[in-house]
Parts: sequence; C-alpha cells; structure tokens
Amino acid sequence: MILALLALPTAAALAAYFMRADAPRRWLLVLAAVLHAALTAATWVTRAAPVASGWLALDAPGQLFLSITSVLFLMAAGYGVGYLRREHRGARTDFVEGLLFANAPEATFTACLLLFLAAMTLVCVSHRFGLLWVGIEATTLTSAPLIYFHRHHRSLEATWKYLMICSVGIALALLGNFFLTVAASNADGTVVPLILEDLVRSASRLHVLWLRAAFLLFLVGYGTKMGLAPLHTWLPDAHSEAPSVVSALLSGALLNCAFLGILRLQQVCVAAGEAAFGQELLVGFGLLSMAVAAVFVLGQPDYKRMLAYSSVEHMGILTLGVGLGGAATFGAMLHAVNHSLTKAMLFLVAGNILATYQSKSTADVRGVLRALPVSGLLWLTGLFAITGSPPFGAFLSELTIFKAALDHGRVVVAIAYLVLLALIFVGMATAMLQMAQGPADAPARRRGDTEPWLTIAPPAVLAAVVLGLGLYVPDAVRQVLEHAARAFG
Amino acid sequence: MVLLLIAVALLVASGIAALLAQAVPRWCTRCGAGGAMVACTLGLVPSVRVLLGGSVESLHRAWAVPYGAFFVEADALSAVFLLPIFALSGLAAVYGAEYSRGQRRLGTSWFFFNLLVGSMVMVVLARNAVLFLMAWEVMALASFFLVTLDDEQASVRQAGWTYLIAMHLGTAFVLALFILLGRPAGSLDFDRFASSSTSAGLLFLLAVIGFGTKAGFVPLHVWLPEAHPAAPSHVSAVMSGVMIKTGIYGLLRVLAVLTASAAPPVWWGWLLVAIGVTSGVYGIVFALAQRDLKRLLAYSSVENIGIITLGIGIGVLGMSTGRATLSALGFAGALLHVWNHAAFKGLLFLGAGSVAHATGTRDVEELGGLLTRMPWTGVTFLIGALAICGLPPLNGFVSELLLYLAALDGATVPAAAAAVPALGVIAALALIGGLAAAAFTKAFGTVFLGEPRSGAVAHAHESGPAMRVALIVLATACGLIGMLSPLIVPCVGSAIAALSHDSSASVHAEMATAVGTLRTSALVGGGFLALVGLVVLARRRLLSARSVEAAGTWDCGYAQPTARMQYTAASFAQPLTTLFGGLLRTQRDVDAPRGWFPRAASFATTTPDVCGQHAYTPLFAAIGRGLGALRWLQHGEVHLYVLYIALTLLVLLVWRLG
Amino acid sequence: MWTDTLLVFLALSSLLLLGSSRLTRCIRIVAFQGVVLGALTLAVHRDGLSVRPLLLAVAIVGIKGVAFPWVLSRVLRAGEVRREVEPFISYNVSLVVGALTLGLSFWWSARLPLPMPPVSSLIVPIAFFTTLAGLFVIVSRRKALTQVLGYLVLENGIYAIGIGLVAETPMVVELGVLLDVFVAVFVMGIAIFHINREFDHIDADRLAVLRDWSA
Amino acid sequence: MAVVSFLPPLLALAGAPLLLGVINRTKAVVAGRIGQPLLQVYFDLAKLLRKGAVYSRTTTWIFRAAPCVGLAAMLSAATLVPLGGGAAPVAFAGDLVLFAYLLGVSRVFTVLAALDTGSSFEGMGASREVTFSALAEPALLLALAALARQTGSLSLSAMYARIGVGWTTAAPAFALLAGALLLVFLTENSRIPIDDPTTHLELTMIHEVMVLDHGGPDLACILYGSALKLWLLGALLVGILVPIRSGSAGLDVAAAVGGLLTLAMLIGLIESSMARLRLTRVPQFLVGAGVMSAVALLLTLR
Repeated sequence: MILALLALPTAAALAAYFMRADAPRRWLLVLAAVLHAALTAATWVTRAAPVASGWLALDAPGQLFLSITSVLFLMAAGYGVGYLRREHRGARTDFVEGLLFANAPEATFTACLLLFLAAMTLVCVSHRFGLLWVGIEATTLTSAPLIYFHRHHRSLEATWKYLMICSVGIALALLGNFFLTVAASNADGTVVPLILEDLVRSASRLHVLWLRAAFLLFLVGYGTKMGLAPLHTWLPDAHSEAPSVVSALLSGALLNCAFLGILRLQQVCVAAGEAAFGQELLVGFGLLSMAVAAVFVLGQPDYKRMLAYSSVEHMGILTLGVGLGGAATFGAMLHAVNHSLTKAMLFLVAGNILATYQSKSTADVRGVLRALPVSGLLWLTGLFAITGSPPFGAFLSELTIFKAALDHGRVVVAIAYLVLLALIFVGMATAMLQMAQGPADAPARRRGDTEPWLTIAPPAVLAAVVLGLGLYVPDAVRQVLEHAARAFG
Repeated sequence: MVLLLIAVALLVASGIAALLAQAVPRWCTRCGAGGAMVACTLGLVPSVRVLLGGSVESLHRAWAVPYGAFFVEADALSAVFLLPIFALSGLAAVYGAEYSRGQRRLGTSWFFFNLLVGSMVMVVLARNAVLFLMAWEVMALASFFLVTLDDEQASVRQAGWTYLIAMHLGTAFVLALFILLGRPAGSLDFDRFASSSTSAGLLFLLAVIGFGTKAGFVPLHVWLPEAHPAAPSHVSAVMSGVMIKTGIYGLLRVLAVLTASAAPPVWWGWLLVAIGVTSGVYGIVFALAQRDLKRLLAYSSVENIGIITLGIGIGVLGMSTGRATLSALGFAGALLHVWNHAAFKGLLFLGAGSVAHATGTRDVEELGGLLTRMPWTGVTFLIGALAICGLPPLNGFVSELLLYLAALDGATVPAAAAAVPALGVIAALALIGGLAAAAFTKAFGTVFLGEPRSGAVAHAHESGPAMRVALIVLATACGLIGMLSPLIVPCVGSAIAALSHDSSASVHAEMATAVGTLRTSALVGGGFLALVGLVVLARRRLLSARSVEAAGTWDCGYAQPTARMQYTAASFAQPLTTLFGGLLRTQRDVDAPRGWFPRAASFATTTPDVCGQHAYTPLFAAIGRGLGALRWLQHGEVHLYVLYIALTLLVLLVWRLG
Repeated sequence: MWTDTLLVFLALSSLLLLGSSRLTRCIRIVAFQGVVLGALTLAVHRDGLSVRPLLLAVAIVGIKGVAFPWVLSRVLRAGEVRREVEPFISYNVSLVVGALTLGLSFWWSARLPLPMPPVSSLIVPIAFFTTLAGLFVIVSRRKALTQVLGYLVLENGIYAIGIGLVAETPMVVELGVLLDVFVAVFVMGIAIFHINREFDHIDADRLAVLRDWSA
Repeated sequence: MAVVSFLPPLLALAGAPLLLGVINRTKAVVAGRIGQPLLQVYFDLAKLLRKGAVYSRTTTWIFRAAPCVGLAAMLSAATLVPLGGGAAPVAFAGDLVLFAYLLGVSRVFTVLAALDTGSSFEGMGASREVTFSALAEPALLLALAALARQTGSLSLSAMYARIGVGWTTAAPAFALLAGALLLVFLTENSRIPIDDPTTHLELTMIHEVMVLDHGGPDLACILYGSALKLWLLGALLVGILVPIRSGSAGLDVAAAVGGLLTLAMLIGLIESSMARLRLTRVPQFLVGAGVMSAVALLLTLR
C-alpha cells in the first residue's frame, strides 16, 4: 500500500508531463489526488505493512502528517483546476511593475505538483534517515519550479532564495545524518542501521555527544526548511510569490514534513533519554519564531507575506508544544492539523482575493465581504480560526499548549506565549478586517462578480473541518494524535 | 434545564433559518425575531422558577474536546442573570422586528442577534471552562458582527476593531485565570475549581481585568462608548443592558470560588470600591459631555457598572470584616441594580433608537420638542431617565437605597477598614446621583422639550406599535420593581447566600430590616404619587372656572425668540464640564468672530475618551514603532540569510557542545 | 597515509578557492575537489578494492568532477558577464578567516571523541573546515554562480565526513543523495540561466526586491 | 406612631411661609424700612390661587405637572423630618436617603419645566441649578451619614432624638456638621450668598429664573413648595443647633420652632450684610461644604 502511495503520484506526474491537452491533464491531477486520498483513508482502516525491510513504514506520526498532506493536496488539486482555468495563457502584464510575463508550461506545473506530492509522501513514510533526507531534498527540488510558475523576476528571486537557503540547510541536515551514523556505530566498527525502529530499540547504546551534535544539525538543517526563525528568511518570499495554491501546499504540508524530519530524531533522543536536550532548544526556537513573526505581522503591508509570517508563528507554536512535552506535545500534534487546514484555506481564499483585486497590498483591498461574499466570509472565518478564537480548532490546541506550560510551571514561557499570540492577533485582525469590511470599490465589484465554485468549495470544506475540529475531536483522530505525541515525549 | 437548552437550540436554529431566508425580508424577520421571542419566553419559565426557590438543575455530559465537558447548571446566581437576559432580549427582538424593517443584510443581523442571545445564556449556564470560553467568544464575535453591521462607515469599522481587540485581550486573561483555577484539581469543571491562598490575590486580579474588560471597568472601558452607539439600537440595548453584565457574572462566579476556602483580604473590597467610584464618576462625567445620545447612554452604562461594582465591593468588605449585614445588603444592591439597569438602560437605548429612527439623527443639538410629536417614546424615555437618576418611587431608587443602607451600616461599624470605603461609597453615590440628574435632564430636556433645533425633527413621527410595546413594558417594569421591591428583593436571597457562603435563611434574616425599609419607602412613594394626583386634581378644579390662555414664552424683552436661541445641551452642561475640565480634556475648535462686521463664526467641542486618547493610542503606537525597528532582519540579501544559518549553527555547536 | 594527503589537498584547495579571483579557476578548483573526493572513497578502503567503492568513486568523480564543472561553465559562458568573483570580503581577509576557521574546526573536533578509531585523525577537522569554507564562500561572494560553487564546497566537506566516518551507508542512499545533489545543482543552473535572462547581471546581491525593510 | 408625631409636619405646613415673612421683615428692618407684613407670603399664596393661568405655546404637560410634583414631593418629605426631638410620623432606617432623593425629585421636575419653555434664561437657570445641587448632594448626605455614625442609628427621627448626647462627646464634629448643613441649607433654598431671590436681573438668578413662566396656582405651588423646603432643611439644621431634649415633646418642639424663627432672622441678617458670590465661586463654596462634612465624619471615625 505504501508503495502504491508513492508510485501513484509519480506515475501520474510522468503521464501529466507528456499530456498535450489541458482539460484531461487537469482531471488527471484531481484523479490522482482523489486516489491518493482514498489510499490514505484506507491506511486508517487497515494498518499499512512496512515494506523494504522497514525502510518504509507508516506509524502514527507518519499517518498523521500523511493524512494532512493528502487532504490538503486533494483540496489544492480541486482549487488548482479552477485556478488554472482562471489563469489566461500567453504573455500578460504583471500588476506590480507592469512588465510582461508568461506562465510556466502547465504540463510542467502539474507534473511538479504531483512529484511534490510523491516527495512529501516519501518523507511521511520513510523510516530510514537517509531516505528521509532524500525525500525532503526532493520536496525542495520539485517545489522550486512551482514557485517559479509566474515567470517574472520577483518569483525568480523567491525561487533562487528558496533553493539556495533550503539547499544549504538540508546539506547541513545531511551532515547531521552522518553524525547520527557515527553516534550509531560501535567501537568494533559495526553500525546500528539508521532505521528509526532499530535506533529507538538500541537507543541506550548510542553515542550521546554525537547524537546531540546530530540533533543540532537536524534542527538547523530541517529547521531552515520548516521556517524556524532566524532560518525562516526564504519563507515569506516564496509564499508571497508562489501561486496561492502552491503557497497553500508549502505552508500546510511542506513545513509539517520538514518538522517531521526533526521529530524523527527527537524520537530517537527521547528513547536515548536525551529528551531534555532537544526540548530546551525547541522551546527557545518556538518562542523566537513567534516573536519574529509578531514583528513582521504587525503592520505588514502585503497580505500573502502576512500569512507566510503567520506560518512562521505557528511553526513556532508547534516546536514550543513539542518542546514543553507531555500534554503540550498532544496539543502540538492537534495544532499541526488545525494550522495546516486553516492556513491552506486562508491561502486559497487569498488567491481568490488576489485574482479579483489584482493586488497583494492590504491597503488596496477593501470590502471583500461585498465584492466576494463567500470569500469574504471565509476570510473572516480564517482570521478567527488562525488566531485561535473559539469555537475553532486552533483554540483547543493553543489552549492545551498554554495549559501544559502553566501546569509545568513554565510561567515566563506561558506569559510570553500569550503576549505574542495577542500581538499577532492584533496585527492580523487589523489587516484582515480592513480588507474584509468597508465599501467595495467599483472595479473590484466588476471583476469579482462571479466566484467559480471550484475556487470556493475547497476552502469552504476546509473551514467546515476546522470548525468541526473545534467542536468535536473524533476518537480515531484523538488516538492517532496521542500515539504520535507519545512517540515524541 | 431542558427548557433552557431548548431555548438555546431554538435561538440558534431560528438564527440560521433567518440567515437562509435572507432573500425574503418578511420571513427573515419572522424567523429571527419570532424565534427569539418564543425562545426567551420559554427560557423565562425556568429562570423564574429557580429564583422563586425552585430546585437547581444541572447536566453533565462528556464532550470530545481536550479538557472539555458539556456541563451546564442553572443555580440561583445564574438565574439572576438569566432573567434579564431573556426578558430584555425578547423585548429587544419585538422592538427590532419593526426597527430593522427595510434594512439591508437582515438575515445576517438576526442570525447574529439570536446567536448573541444564545451565547449569553450559555455563558451564564456553563460550568466548564472550555464550554464557557466557547460561549464567551461566540458572544464577543456575534456582537462584533452586529456592531460592524454598517461597516461602510469608517467610524463603525474603527469601533468594531477597538471592540474586537479589547474582547480578545480580555479573554486572554480569563483563559489564564481558568487554567490556574483548574490546576489543583486538574480539571476545568467549575465545581472542581480551587485556589491556594497564595495565588488567590493573583487570580482575583486576573478576574478583575479579564471580566472587567467585558463589563467596562474604567480604564478598560474604552471599547464601550465606541461599540454601543455603532450597533443598531435594539442590539445596543441588549449589549448595554445585559451583555456587559456577563462580565459582572463572571467576576461574581469567580469570587464565589476564591472566597470558598478563606475570607477575602480587605484590599479586594477596597480595590472593587475604588473601581466602582472611578467608573461611576468617570462614566457619568463623560456622559454629561456627550452630544451623541447613544454615546451618552453608553457612558452612563459605564457609570452604572460602577454602581454595581460598588455594591460588590461592599459585599466583599462585609465578608472580609465578617459583617453579614454588610455583605448581604451590598450584594443585594448590586444584583438588584443589575436588573434595574437592564430595565432602564434597555428602555433608554430603545427610546434613543426610536428617536434616531424618526429623526435620522442622534445628535441632541439637532433635536428638541419631540415630546409633542412622539408622546409615547417621550413619556417612556422620561420614566427611564427618572429611574436611572435613582429617583423614588422608581426602581433605580431601590437599588441605590440598598447600597446606601449597606454603606451606612458599614459607616456605623467601628472598624475603619470598612467605614472609610463605606463613606467613600456614600459620597460617590450622592455625587453620581447629582451628576446623573444633570446628565439626564440634559438628555431629556434637549431631545424632548423646548422647540425643535433643526429640520430633522419637523417630520418626526411616533414609532409603530411593536416598538411602543417594548418601550411601555420596560417602563412598567421600572415602575413595578420600584413599588414591589419588598417582594422582589428576597428573590436574590439564595444567590447572595451562594456568594457570601451563608445559609440563605440567615441572609434573609440579615435583609429583614432592609426589606422593612423598602416596604415603608415604597409606601411613602405610593403616598407621594397619591399626593401628586391630589394636587393635580386641586389645580384642575381651581383652573376649571378661570381663564387659561396660551402665549409665547416670556422672552425677557427679545423681539423675536427663535428656536436657535434656546439653551443648547453643551451650554447646559458647561458649568459641570468646566468643573471637571481637567478630567474631560474637552477639545474646542473655535473660529471666533473677527472684525466689526463678522461673517461666519463657529465654536465646536468634542470630548474623546481620555484613556483612549492619552493611554492606549500612544501605547499601541509605541509598540508598533518598537517592533518596526526590528524589521531590518528581513533585508532581502540572500547571502546574509545564509550567514544567519551559519551563525545559528556555530552558536549552537559552540554553546551546546563546546 | 594516502588519506591524509588527500585531505590536505582538500583543505588547501578550499583555501585556494577563498583566495582566487577568477571564476573559471574557482570552477576548476571545485572540479579538483570532486576528484579528490573520488580518490578519498578508494583510499579509505584499505582492505582491497571491492566493486562498491569503485562504483561510488566513479559516480562521484563523474558528477562532482565532470558534470558540475561542465554545467557551471556552460552557465558562465551563456551569461556574458565579467569573470571576476567580486567578493564582499577581500581575498586577504577571506584567507585569514579561512585560517581561523581551520583552527576552529580543529579545536571543535578535538572535543568530539569518535566512538571508533577513525581512518585518519584529520578527517573530521578538515571536512568540517571545508564545510565552513563553503558556507563562507556563499556568504562572502556576490555572484549567484559563486554561491553555487560555495554550496558545492559545502557539499564536498560533508561528503568527506561521510566517506571518512561512515563505513557502510547503503548504496541506494548514497546514490539517492548524489542524485539529489546533482538535480539540485542542475536546477540551480537553470535558475541562473533564468536570472541571467531576466536581469542583465547575475549578481545575487541585487536579487533583493523582496524584503520587509527599506533603508 | 403617636399622635404627637403628626405635630412636625402640621407645623411645617402651617408655618413654612411665615419663615419667608420673617426673613423679608428682618431685611427690611435692617435696611431701615417697615417692610411687608409678616404674613405677606400667605396673602401672596391666596392671591395666586385665585388667579387664572397663561401657558407658553412651547410648553407641554411637563410644564404643568412640574409644580404639582414638586409640591407633592415636599409634602411627602415633610412626613419624614422630625422637629427638634419630636419624631416624625414616618421614621425608618435610611429615611434620610429617601428625604434627600425626594428633594431631588422636585428639583428635577423644576429643571425639566424650565427646559420645557425653551427660553434661554430658564435653561441657564436650570443649568446652574443642576450644577450646584449635584455638588450640594454629597455634602448633605455625608453630613447626615456623619450624624448617623455619631448617633448610631439610620433614621432621622432617632438620630435627632439622640443629638444631645452627641454634643457632649463630639462637639467639634457637630459644629462642623452644623456649618456644612448651613451651607447646604443656603444653597438648596437659593439664598444669598448663592442666589439672590429678590434680584431683578434674570441673568444672575438661579431658582427664580427657572419659574419665570409660571403663574397662578402653579406659582403658588412652587412658592409654597420652596417655603416648605426652607422649613424642612431648617428643621434639620436647627435640630442640631438647638439640642434641647427635655423629653416632653411639646417643649422640644417649641424650642425647635423658636430656633427656626431665629434661623430665619439670622438669614435675614446674612442677606442684608453679604453680597451674592460670583457664580464661578459657588462650586468652591459647595466643595467646601462637602469637605466640612467629610472632616466631621473623619473626626467621628476615631
């Protein structure tokens, strides 16, 4: 089943690349997404057996992140069809500087999307650290062309930064892998194979110093990909320049995958009794990321960048949660779900707004509620969902993390956490309310008179799910979350 | 309990129905308003039953969210707040059905109105922190959308923003409070809440800030005078009349927990009294300076919250000095004032709504002489105004009398700890009463009496039956509570018992003398009314035979008195506003007449909120600047970004492994 | 013996890179490092040559020693640009920094006792130095191309550690890694082609439109 | 309640106008005139009651109701106020609050009636009235609270019955109280130095200007009402100043009435010896009164 999960998108990608006509290719995209989602759903029913001598397996964390990825990709695929329909081909003027530019060929775009899915799936299922690395590097390479879909110099710049910074980071993670091997090798030269289960089993025999070194490198390396401050620098550029559907996937799925990379090693550290070492760092990075996000969210003139920084913030919350450990880890897992769904939803809606208003600047957008009633409503829903107000899911997860912080007596952390959340709320509320409310200017009204259902339904579904998760956390989900949380201490 | 939950469900359902019926305004209103009316009538039954000593019902169900449980209970304290919520919301719905006719986005407004009412009920019923916070935030969001219903106006958007931020920050404090309360027992159910004596002070402060933001304690009130005028009048009535009381409810609920184990320290009472005095005086002084009728009423809500807080403060003092009479009377006054304020503030906001509806303006300087054109609105508004000034024999007087009795009782105890604040309370109540009289004679006098000050009044008409009914019912309530107070006050006895951890029998015993006082003063009030009747009859007899002519007002020798020569509201309040000028910081823009033959000249004063103007705005600006200074981090140079990575790595390696 | 020599070559080449001003020469240096790494793979296997290291060595030399330089010089020729490195930090200072970094890596590696006897005591410090040198090149050089070179040096350093310390990484992983790096560089090459087309220059420092701060 | 307890209100009803007469007469005598007869106010009332009425077209029923309400309020207040040691017919804990607020009722209606005419002068008077009464109210209630604390009871009658004891224990406090009450008394009855009832310039009046438009029976109600107010507040003041508590109600009441008449003469003297304060100075005067009663309270706190 795991192999199928990997093979399906790859095959679809190849097919898509060589398809001439647009319409069938688009539907192939959706079909692949649906099948992938179906397979993922199947793993909830029947445990997927490990393959390739345990290199590929699906444990609770993997299943969790895989499911998030798959759901998001399904939504993104649906939205993407509507998006690609809306994108007229050929050269057109860029609304920022009025230069001419064209889109990348749609075939390449679709193929890369599918390969991107394959890579992320690989990350979720691989239990061999080397393979994990390969997967994460692959996500970078497959997503770079996606960011450069609109071929103008800003997206190119974003792509370049993304490539450069992430490659460097991931190279460091590779070093981390080697250090891990060192840590796993015994005096007689034999080595514990770098498979998660084996490492966890023989964790006590690992060489502590090298394990720590490996963890630091993983943290910096994958942290770069995950967007932890101060390694997040590529993130706002890439998210603001990529097509919204891609931004949604980057923010909702990719960052989680990178986080999974760190978590896998944390899993080993926990087994080796080194949990504390990692947790301290995670708490630090978490708060730092939230703080940096707060700095840039307040008074952010570009709403896609604002969403990107909010992703930095939420990655911070995740790391903080895992760093605090105990109940907070559960909170973090739950928050990963909530954030991914909400953020993806927001990026998709942002795409609609961008298409109608032809501007990424908060100041130019007014009266979305009137020009695009549904999108406007979703936009406000997203505001309250992402800032963790009840009755949305994020409230529960943030509450859990906050409670854990207080229960562990980490008062300073708790206060900082609350203050930063409040600051970011002020920033986002100010910007997003300005956009949603007020009279709609005439051109916006004219352009936005229609909202194609394909660009409305996916975010609407996501919003519904987030609201549902706020009112009721299904038992199956809770169990998976708890298993995952237990793995990471 | 079942009835209550049905009522909530009905509210939500009818709200959604109204939303779906968006297209057909008539059905929209029928679903929304109708549902609200039915639900409120349903809900009144159990609330009243509990108040009359009915059994306390509770319901505890598991709920699949972290730390959550569907745990609701309707005890006496809840019932005290449920009663006004249902009563006022129902009437507001009746009023709104007519008031909001022909407005855009009717479905949205009814959806959020019913959601607001439902969430208020849930807030009062909830006994689990997660459930409470859910209801609490839904309440905030629903009211936010109602406030920004008319979001084309920049001022409304600004008000909405202020409101939303204030609510969210307040909620953060409540969140921290609940989690700390739940820590000892490891559960967020209210009945498991407990506090160690060490943390009690902190928890109390958290509660005061968190719930005080909702209630509008000065200086946390800044959102209130912005948000309430922005909303449609029936919504303002609900927000001002009952919604901000949920803050008081929360405070009382937490106080009951905090004082369960040990008597509260004296400084709690002092703090509450101080807050009460500040809010009371501040609120009414600013009310005096307003020219927007609804803004004036909003500030007067701050004042009344202050009066309620005075009562709570005295009650707490009574508990910490172990003087049962004091606590009983203090809490009684506070709780009764919660009801009274709901009655007359609701009435006044609805009246203001009718005026705005009929004349299209809320600026008192453009109104005048409406009593003849809108007799019903006028009379009911007058009753409301008299009641809010605490004049006998209306309801406002009753609660203030209770507070006076408590304060006098406190003043007669030897212990200075209780006596000094008690005397402060007396002085404050007296001053507030006097200023309130000034503020509301100004409001009623300039809006309803004299000559019209602008054309806006010319085609003013009395509002329709539905709106009138709501006004009349509320006015009657003001009268009845005033006259029947001896029967009504005992109803809050068991709630007080819950607050002061006392047997309700002893509470009733403590209140016995006070009830006697109320009975006599009610009698005197009745006598007073009778005397009025007699004098009026006598006068009529005298004048019946004689000549009664009509003429112009004695104009002291002016040739042609015009309506514009009337004393304006601003000049009426001027002596007091100058007296409190240091607090008000009124901004004048004067264009003085120049030369021998001056052309145009103008003089305008505006009184923005001091706290907003001189505290919060600068603070937010400072924070913005401070954070803005850090933005160089994202300078766009990729090679330096890589440097960040390198440095982070080196620092970590050297620090953690070196 | 052989190993140490190769490692010294590696270190020297990195220092040389820091000091050299012509892009073409930089590319050659990187190519040379690729070859050295290939040789290193063979050298670390004292116990007779088996087929696996041989294959790996060929792959490394092929990719790092031949393919990358070729791609990069194509890029260089395509973009008719000045062939200077144009550093932010002068060559002399760079060299000094390089020396310091070398010292740092020796100091740091002294604090990490290896669990098993290493092939050579130089392996950790020099490989780590190469890694840092690569980072330094990325940070201190202006051209996008030089940054790719820096990335390659970084990669080489990490490789050296991989080869020197890790007795058995499964072939698949090794090749997967190689493949990834290859694709990475290839994509970067493409990116530079595009940069070169969009802009009349390929100086990465002027790729700074996207930012949240303007002086 | 004893029959004798109806004495204070009855005396008030009967004697209130007399006080005004006494004041005017004293002023006249000081000014070296013969002046009006002592009973002049009664004649005025009788005359007014025989007249018809003229109403401004601007006014509404408020204008007509106000005098009646005001008078009714004063009449009900009269049932609460003891005379000297003589208890009032209605006495209960906290009746002092009711008393103060009944005064408030009459004031509010007078003000509303003034605003009802739409005349700028009456508006001006109304504005001053609310200002000064808002400041006088705390002084009055604080003073009464101080009495309550001193005598340990919350009902006017009981308080005044025990006044005598107070003088022996806390004389300075009582002196201050009396002072504060005197200031309140002057303000509430709009006498010099707060207000000059006999001036002819509307701009400078407070109370008189508010009733410019009233005539006939309405004016009679107002006149009689203010006379009652004078008597009642005077009774509170005299109750402190003449602490004769022989036990026989008759004697005490007689002493109190004597005290009232003296008070009237005293006012006459004040009015003929002092000038009106500038209106801007009045608030300080009232705040002073408030401070006095506060100090009195703090003295009793020991």
